[in-house]
Parts: sequence; structure tokens; C-alpha cells
Amino acid sequence: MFEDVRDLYQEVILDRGRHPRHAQRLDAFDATAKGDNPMCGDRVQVWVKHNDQGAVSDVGFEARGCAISIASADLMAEAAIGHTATTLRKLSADFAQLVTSGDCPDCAGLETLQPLSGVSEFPSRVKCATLPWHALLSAIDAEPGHG
Amino acid sequence: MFEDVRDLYQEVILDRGRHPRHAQRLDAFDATAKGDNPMCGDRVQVWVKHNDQGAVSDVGFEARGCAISIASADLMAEAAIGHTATTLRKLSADFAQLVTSGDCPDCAGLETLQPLSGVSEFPSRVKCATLPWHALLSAIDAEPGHG
Amino acid sequence: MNDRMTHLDVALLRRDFPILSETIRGKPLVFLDSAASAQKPRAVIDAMVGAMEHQYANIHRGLHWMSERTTEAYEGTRDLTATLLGANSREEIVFTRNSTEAINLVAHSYGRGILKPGQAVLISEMEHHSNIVPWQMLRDAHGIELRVCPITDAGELDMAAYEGLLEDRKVGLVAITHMSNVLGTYTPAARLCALAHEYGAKILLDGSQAVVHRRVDVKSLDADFYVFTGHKLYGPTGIGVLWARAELLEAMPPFLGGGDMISSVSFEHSSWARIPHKFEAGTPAILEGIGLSAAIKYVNAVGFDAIAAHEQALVEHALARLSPIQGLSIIGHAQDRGGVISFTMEGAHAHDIATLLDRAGIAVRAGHHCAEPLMRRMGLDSTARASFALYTTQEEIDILADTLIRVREFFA
Amino acid sequence: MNDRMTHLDVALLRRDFPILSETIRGKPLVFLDSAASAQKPRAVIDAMVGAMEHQYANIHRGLHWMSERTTEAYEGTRDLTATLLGANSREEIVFTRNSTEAINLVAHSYGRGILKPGQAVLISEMEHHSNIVPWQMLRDAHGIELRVCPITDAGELDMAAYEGLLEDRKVGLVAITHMSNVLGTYTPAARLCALAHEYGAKILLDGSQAVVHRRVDVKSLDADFYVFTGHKLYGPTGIGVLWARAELLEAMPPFLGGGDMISSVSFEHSSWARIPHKFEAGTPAILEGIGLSAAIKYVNAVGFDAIAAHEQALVEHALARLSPIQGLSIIGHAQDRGGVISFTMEGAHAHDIATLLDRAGIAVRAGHHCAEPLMRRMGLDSTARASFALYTTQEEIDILADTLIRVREFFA
Ligand SMILES: Cc1ncc(COP(=O)(O)O)c(C=O)c1O
Ligand SMILES: Cc1ncc(COP(=O)(O)O)c(C=O)c1O
Repeated sequence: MFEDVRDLYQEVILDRGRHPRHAQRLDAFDATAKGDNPMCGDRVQVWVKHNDQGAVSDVGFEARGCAISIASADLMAEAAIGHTATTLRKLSADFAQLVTSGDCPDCAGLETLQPLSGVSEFPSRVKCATLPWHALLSAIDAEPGHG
Repeated sequence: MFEDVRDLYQEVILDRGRHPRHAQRLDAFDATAKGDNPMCGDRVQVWVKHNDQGAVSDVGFEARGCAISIASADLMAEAAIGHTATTLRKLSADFAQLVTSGDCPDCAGLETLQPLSGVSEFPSRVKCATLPWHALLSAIDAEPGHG
Repeated sequence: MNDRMTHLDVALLRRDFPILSETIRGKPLVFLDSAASAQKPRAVIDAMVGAMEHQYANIHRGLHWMSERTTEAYEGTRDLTATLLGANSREEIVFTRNSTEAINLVAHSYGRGILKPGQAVLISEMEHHSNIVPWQMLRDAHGIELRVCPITDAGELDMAAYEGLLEDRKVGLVAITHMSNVLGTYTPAARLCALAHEYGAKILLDGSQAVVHRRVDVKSLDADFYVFTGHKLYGPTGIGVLWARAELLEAMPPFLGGGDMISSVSFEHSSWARIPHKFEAGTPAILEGIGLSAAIKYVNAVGFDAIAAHEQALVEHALARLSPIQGLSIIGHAQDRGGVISFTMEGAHAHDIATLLDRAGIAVRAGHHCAEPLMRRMGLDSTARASFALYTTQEEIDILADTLIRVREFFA
Repeated sequence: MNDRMTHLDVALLRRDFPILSETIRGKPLVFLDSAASAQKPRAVIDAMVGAMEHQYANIHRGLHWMSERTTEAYEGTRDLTATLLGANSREEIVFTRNSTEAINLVAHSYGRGILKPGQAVLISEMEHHSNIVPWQMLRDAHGIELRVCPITDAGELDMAAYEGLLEDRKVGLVAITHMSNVLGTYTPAARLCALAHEYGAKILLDGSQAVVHRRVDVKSLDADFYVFTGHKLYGPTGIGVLWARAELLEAMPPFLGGGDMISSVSFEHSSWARIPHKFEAGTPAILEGIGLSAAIKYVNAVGFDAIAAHEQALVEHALARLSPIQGLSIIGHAQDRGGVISFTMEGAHAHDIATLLDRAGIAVRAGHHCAEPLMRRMGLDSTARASFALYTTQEEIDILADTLIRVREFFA
């Protein structure tokens, strides 16, 4: 019956939506921020830890929301590790292009996020996928020395 | 050209509109009141004098407005003379029926007001004709001992 | 059709709503989102088109044919609305943009103009944001206390608590929904009014949902204010209604200033027009008023008895079909309920449910339904909501139920 | 058709407006009351019907097809409106019911939220009540001084006085019409803005009339607030526009509370959505927004250069035809004027003129045109007013002139 939504709900999304690996606060963290979609009630909080070189070493989150937003937060938590603020800003912009247009031809490092590309066919769901990234960037921007 | 508005603008209306006979304040009066049609900007003030028996002995008015409202005020000033508050209330109600429906079969004393019956065909002009009467009744009602 | 009819020929009525024959990605539209906004019958469309094509001008101050006729048509809506609600007179009907603006009007004008700092406004845990936020703004601007009547787990007002909150007679105004847009609960409006009055409070009923499903009579309810919104009653957007007792409207200061609401204007001082015009500043929603007339005539012709009976049958059928679905929980179990059913499903977020249903051509709402405090009260972030109208069929509910079983399997 | 065109094929355009082929008591309708409200082109009617018949649901929170498409259509109007006015971004466009509500929004939110008691608001002698009364209400509620810029006998702003009134820098906000609905005067808006800013004031332009006749660019005018109303721009009633600089909207508190304007709600505290949604409470005028889109596309397609040139020609023709009529006085002789002409006639009150013209199928307004203070300034109670639109023809003006000669004879 729902064959045509398999683009949106790929196995990895359903799996991550159900069993996210990073859905917890970090005990020790350098920054945290919340994201909020007033129109649908989705909320997320993201915690970030850095290593000495200023690259992200760990990300955790707590979210309430749909499968897309939880899966997106979880995949983001992994994708962010090892990156600096500058790279993450670029990654976030590329990701936004991916989920809006379904494609990001000149982008690197989006492989693990690719399963979310199907969101582009569901305009009202794009924000579910991008919300965790907004929270991540807010955390990083709010952090002294990482603006 | 304007043959079909002759019902509204009968000779007597045009004449009274141009040359009202009672368009002045009374030097001595027992009551006065204003009437106001916010939608079109018509205004009228009416002055009333009584004789010892409590009947109206003189009416004057100042008005700004169209031919209909001036003529109606002027004809009213004459029609009111000799009547008590009670009769005037009845006369005013009959007149309202006349200008709304074009007719008032069981009414007496409307003869001189008959030329205004054509107003009934012009719904938005009915208020022009009835405004002076509202002011007259307000004046009478406001007067102590004539409520 | 007339009021005494209690059985609707729904198949026939559906032909009055052109949109119902649309398909969504090849599947027939199953529109179960009428509580958000109802679809429009041909009669409403025709009335608006008729005005735009044949008889339109600005109203009230025009002395020409088009303006006079348009004024008659627009003001006719006031008569029809007064009759619809059982108001004492047409002067008690104020047109607004929607329910939200009607409530804001009362919050500003009655709230700041008549209520005194230190008095309280009493709302409930199951209000729509439109009946919460204006009172919060009043609280913050004018020193009014905001009290909240709790609800039971079944989703009914806690009547003992209600009375308790009124007891100190500090509540100057109660503002409570007549039917919940999330739980479907009809509140015991007549009883709420009687109690409010017993303790010296006025009462506003938010009839946004209630007025659609049953005949409302403000006099027999003995309410003081009643609001509803045209677009949920099969009318156009852009027009809503505030009914209030004439003496309240007389006492209230105006809300918005401008053309049409004045008696005279000078730079020093302006005086106000009579009610209801005092509250209607600027060019009103003329075409929308004309559309609302057609909507009211339409529901009157179908008949509220028949509408209520039809929707009652739909609710029963829906409860019977949805309750057994594994993992599905129905939110709210009020005794007295209208054509709105909220539910959640284990393992599937409401947004995901809505997206899957949409793929099957079924339109439902998902989210907090502008009732966040109610969501928190029920321990939820969101629900999916199916809502019914006079054109909803049992078959549509069957399609919903069958599809929900598949949704469940999909996310299992 | 495109913008570079400066000659309109009016006969062809008239076919777009179904109502123009109506007859009034057997005489062809000569509609010279467009400044009160314009007639609607087929494109606007079709857009609204199309939505109601094929694609409609409540917007913003819906995850289903109908809701997504309707949201796109409605929000598309915001983009079109931003482009129409030359705004910096779509977020600067707030939808209201009409101009009146837009001005009230600013008077409440900017007036009470940002202006301080002791500051002044500067209006002019030729304002519409909608741009007077909200400021009086603000004055009375919030201790704001109300200043009035005089006009010359020709009906132009007295610019020396304007500057003089700003000089003490107490004026926090100027609110002045961009085009008078009575005199037709276009005010020197760019100069007004420059002077206001020089003396530290913000400025609101009431574009209700201006936006219809010429291309407006809020950036090159350097305004702070600009308002207009859909129904005068060939769109439906029930929708108006407030444009304001984003930073002003950000700083302003919300006006009406309810659904859609919040970010989150709890009983203790609510936080507001981003602009422009912070100012749009409740279900908006969705169908009317869709209608307004079609209207904007329509005037864009006709082209503002062509519209302006056409109306300029009509005004010149009308002045040439009406001025010689014995006993007729034209009110207002501004250098820069749009398609509105007010006049009086010796021996004939404006209402009587309107009634007689109506008998000849000609629709004009008569009265104070919601500008009583201006009437007093000109020493009048009322005028008759003929106003022009893109569909107005020279022949219609000839009919008006010929009929006015008869009116004169009738009352002579
Ligand atoms: C100059 C001016 N300002 C404001 C308005 C008010 O417009 P609306 O009644 O649509 O709010 C009008 C129209 O009546 C107008 O001409
Ligand atoms: C119970 C209730 N109150 C108020 C509203 C607000 O209606 P509107 O958005 O038309 O103002 C709604 C609908 O959304 C509602 O269901």
C-alpha cells in the first residue's frame, strides 16, 4: 500500500526513528541549544562536546517529534563528529539543499545523510529534518570562541 | 431626463428644499435637540415652543443636508403645530410608515406630508426624511413634564 | 429538506460540494479535516461569484443602486446570523475576521474597558490558543488574574473545580469553549452560564466548533458572549461573528478606530456610531458576509437536527471502528461529544500518520491543534485528528480505519 | 501586456470585469465609485472559485495535500505583495482585514509598545477617518499628543508647517496619506519620509488610494510603514496589507493573540512566532489572499505605467469637462493628483446629485467620504465624488458631465 512513501521512510529512517543511538544528554558538554517548530510542535535539544582542536567530539540530543526528525537528529549526531564549526555550517547548508531539492550534486560528506533526501517530496516535512541542524548550529554559535 | 425621480422630487419638495419657511432658531423655546446621520453627514437641530395647554405652538430648525431632509424638516415644522407630545409620537410613527412603505392607509393628518411618500422608493434616502422627526421627538422627550 | 428531517441523503449533499470529487494522487479525496476548515457548498461559491459578477460596491455610505443592493445583502447576513444564534436583535451581531478576532475584541474592549485590575478571567484546560493568548495578554497589560479550570481524564470539565474557582466572586468573566476542537467534548454550556451568573460573572462561549454541529440558542443557554468563525460553518474565510447582549456592547468602548464606526469625527474628539457599527471599523468583509449568508441558509435548509443526528452516527461508527485497532488510543471520552476524534498510535508519531494517510488520499490534522496546554494535560505532544462534517460518510471512516491498520503495520 | 505599454485597450480590459456589462434600470452601469471599492476582474473571481472548487483547506499546520497546496497559494501572495511594494523581504508583509486594521495594528503595537507618553503623532488635515481615529484612541489611552499638519486651499500639504511641526523632535511617528480619497492629491511622499527621518520620526503612509494608481516602491520612498487594502486594488474584501521594515516588526509587541501567532503556549507564558506570523492571529483570510494574488498579477500584467497614464488622461479629461459646468465647483486643485475628483454644485446637495445620477445609471459617492475634518477645513458638509479605475472610459466621463448639466437644470 505505502510503496510510494518508501522514498521518505527508508529502512534506516524507520530504524533510527525507532531506535536512535544518540538520544541522550551528554554528561559533559561545551554547548547546548534548543530548536522548536511552533507550527507542528516538534522540539529538540542538542548537546555538543569538543576536543582540544575545536572539532566536535560528541553530540547527544533529546527530541520529541516524528520519525523523520528523530532519525535526522540521530544521523546528524554521527555526521557532526570530527568537524569544526566552519565545516558544520557548510554541511548544514548542503544538507538543507539535499532535503529541499532532493539532491546536492557538488556536496561532499553527505553520504550518511542521503537517506533523508526523500523528504524533498514532502514540503511540509522538510522542517522536521532540518530542525536538529538549526539547534546544532545555535549551540555552536552561542559557544564563546566558536562564533 | 429625470422624469422617474419626480415622485421623489415633487415641486413642493424642491421648493421647500430651496426656500424653507421655518429654517431658523426660535428666540424663545421650551426644548431643543439635535439629530445626526453619521453615515451621510446630515445634521439637524430643532427648537420647539409650547402653548399653555402643552401643545406645540412653534417649531424652528437649522439643518445641513439634502433637499429631502430640508423639505421634510420644513413640512414637519408646520405639521407639528397644535399637537401634543402624544399625538406627535403617533404622527412621527405614521410618517415613518409613509416614507418606508409609500403609504399609510389608516393614518390621519399626513396630508401635508404626503409629498414625501416618494422617498419610499429610495431606501438609502429614507433616513434623510425621518431625521428631523427623530430630533423633534428627542426635544420633546428631553423636556421636563412632556416625557 | 427541512429541520424535521433527521436522515441526510449524504450522497446527494456531497454533490453540493465540488471539491469532494477531487482526487489526490489518483485516490479519491477523503477529507477528514473539516474542524480545521470546512469545504464550501456550491451555494456559497455562487453567492460570492454572483456578487462579484453582478452586484457589488462598497456599502453603507453609498446612495447608488449597486451600493444599496450590496448593503442590503451584507446587512441581511446580520439578520440571518441573529436568527441562527437566537439573538434578541440584529444589533447584537458584530462581524469580525474570525473567532480569534472576536475573542480579542472582547478581551480588549470588555477586558480593558470594563474589567478591573484584580478581577479574574476563568478559562479551561481544553481551550484553543485563541481563547488563551488574548487573556494572557489582558493579564499582562491590565493586571487581571488568569484562572484555569481543570478537566478530567475523560476530557470533561471538572464542574466542582469550576464552581470552586468562581466562589470568591473575583471572576468577572468566564471564557470557555462550547466544544473542544481536540477532544470533541461538548461542555455543559447552560450549566456553565447559570453558575457563572450565580457568582456574578459574565460568560463567553467559544462556539467555533459547536455551532457547526448543533443548533445553538444563546438565549436558552443564557450566555453573554458567543463567538464563531465563518469558514468552519461552510462559509468563506475572512469573516467571524461576535454575539453579545446589547447592553454589554453598549457599555463597551470601541476596539478598532476608523471609517464606519464613528458618529462624528473632529481632531479633538470623535463620537461612536451605534452598536453594532461601533465595533466594525473600515470596509467590512462584504463578499464574505454574502458568502456567510449562503452558508447559513444552506445549513438551515439541511437542518440542524439532521446534521446532529448524522454526525452522532458518524462518531459512534468511528469509535467502533478505531477503538479496536491495536496500539491506537483515542484521546478524550466525554459523554457528550461532537464530530471530532483525536488519537495517537504506538510507534507512530502523529505527523508520520498524517503523511501516510495523505498518501492514501485521506486528509487529517496532526499536531497540537493550537491547544498546547491541553496536550500537556493529556501527557502528549501531538495527536492525529479526524473530524467530520455533514458531507462525511461512513465509508470514509471505514477507509480511514482500514488505512490506519496499514499505518500501524508500516511502523511496527 | 507589459509594463512598457502606456496605452490601454480599455474596451478589451472591460471584458475582464463581468459587472461592467450590467444595466441599472435599463441604463448601462457607469461605475465611478472605484475609490470606495473597485470591481473585480474575472481572474480574481476565478482564483477564488478555483480554490473553493478544487484546492482548499486550512493552512500552515496541515500535513496533507490540500493544506500544503493552499498554504503555498496563500503564502505566494506574500511574495507577490512584497514585490509589488518593493519590500526587502516577504517577512515584512503582514496581512490584515483592510487598511483600517493595518493602521490600528500600528497604533496599538507600535503606538503603545514603542512610543512613549509625551511623544507626538503627526497626521494631516486631509486624512481618512481610518488614519485619524486610531491615533485619537492612542492619544486618549497612552498620553500621546496628536498634531495635525494643515493643508493649503489647493488641497496640498503645507510643507513649511509640516517641517515646523517636526522641529521640536517630539514627533515619534508621522501618519499621512499617500493620496487623498477626497481631493485626489498625491502627497510628496519621498520628501515627507526624508523630513520625518531628519527629525527622528518614523513614518507611515496610507497607500489605500495611492497603490491603485501608480507603482509604489517603499524602498525608494524610504518609508517605515505602508498600508493598503485589497478591495480597492481589484481584489476581494476581507484582506489588507501592512508593510513595515523588518526591524520595526521585530521590535513591536503582538497585537491580537491566538492560533498561528505563537511559538509556544503555556498558561504561565506564551512566546511569539517570528514575523510576520506574530501579527497574524487565527485563521487568516485564505481565499481572499488567493484572490489578492490574482489581483496583483492582473495589475502587473496591465502595467502600472499604462494604468497611471490612462488615469492621468481621464483626470485631465474630467477636469476639462466638469470645470465649465455652471455652478459646479471642483474641490482640490493639487498639482499632482490621481483619479479622484470631488465637486459640489450650487443649489444641489451632494446626496441629491448622487440620487439623480443613479437614476441615469451613474454611480458616484456623496457625503463626507470618511473625512469630516477635511470637509470642515474646506468649509463643506459633503461633496459628490467621481473616481476612476483602469476600466473607466472617457465616454463615461462625458456621460457624467452631460448628466450633471441636466442635474443642474433640475435643481435650478
Ligand atoms: C485614504 C484612505 N485610507 C483608508 C481607507 C480605509 O480603507 P478600508 O476601509 O479598506 O480599511 C480608505 C478607503 O476607504 C481610504 O481611501
Ligand atoms: C475551539 C476553537 N476556538 C477557536 C478557533 C479559532 O478559529 P479561527 O482560527 O477561525 O479564529 C478554532 C479553530 O481553529 C477552534 O477550533
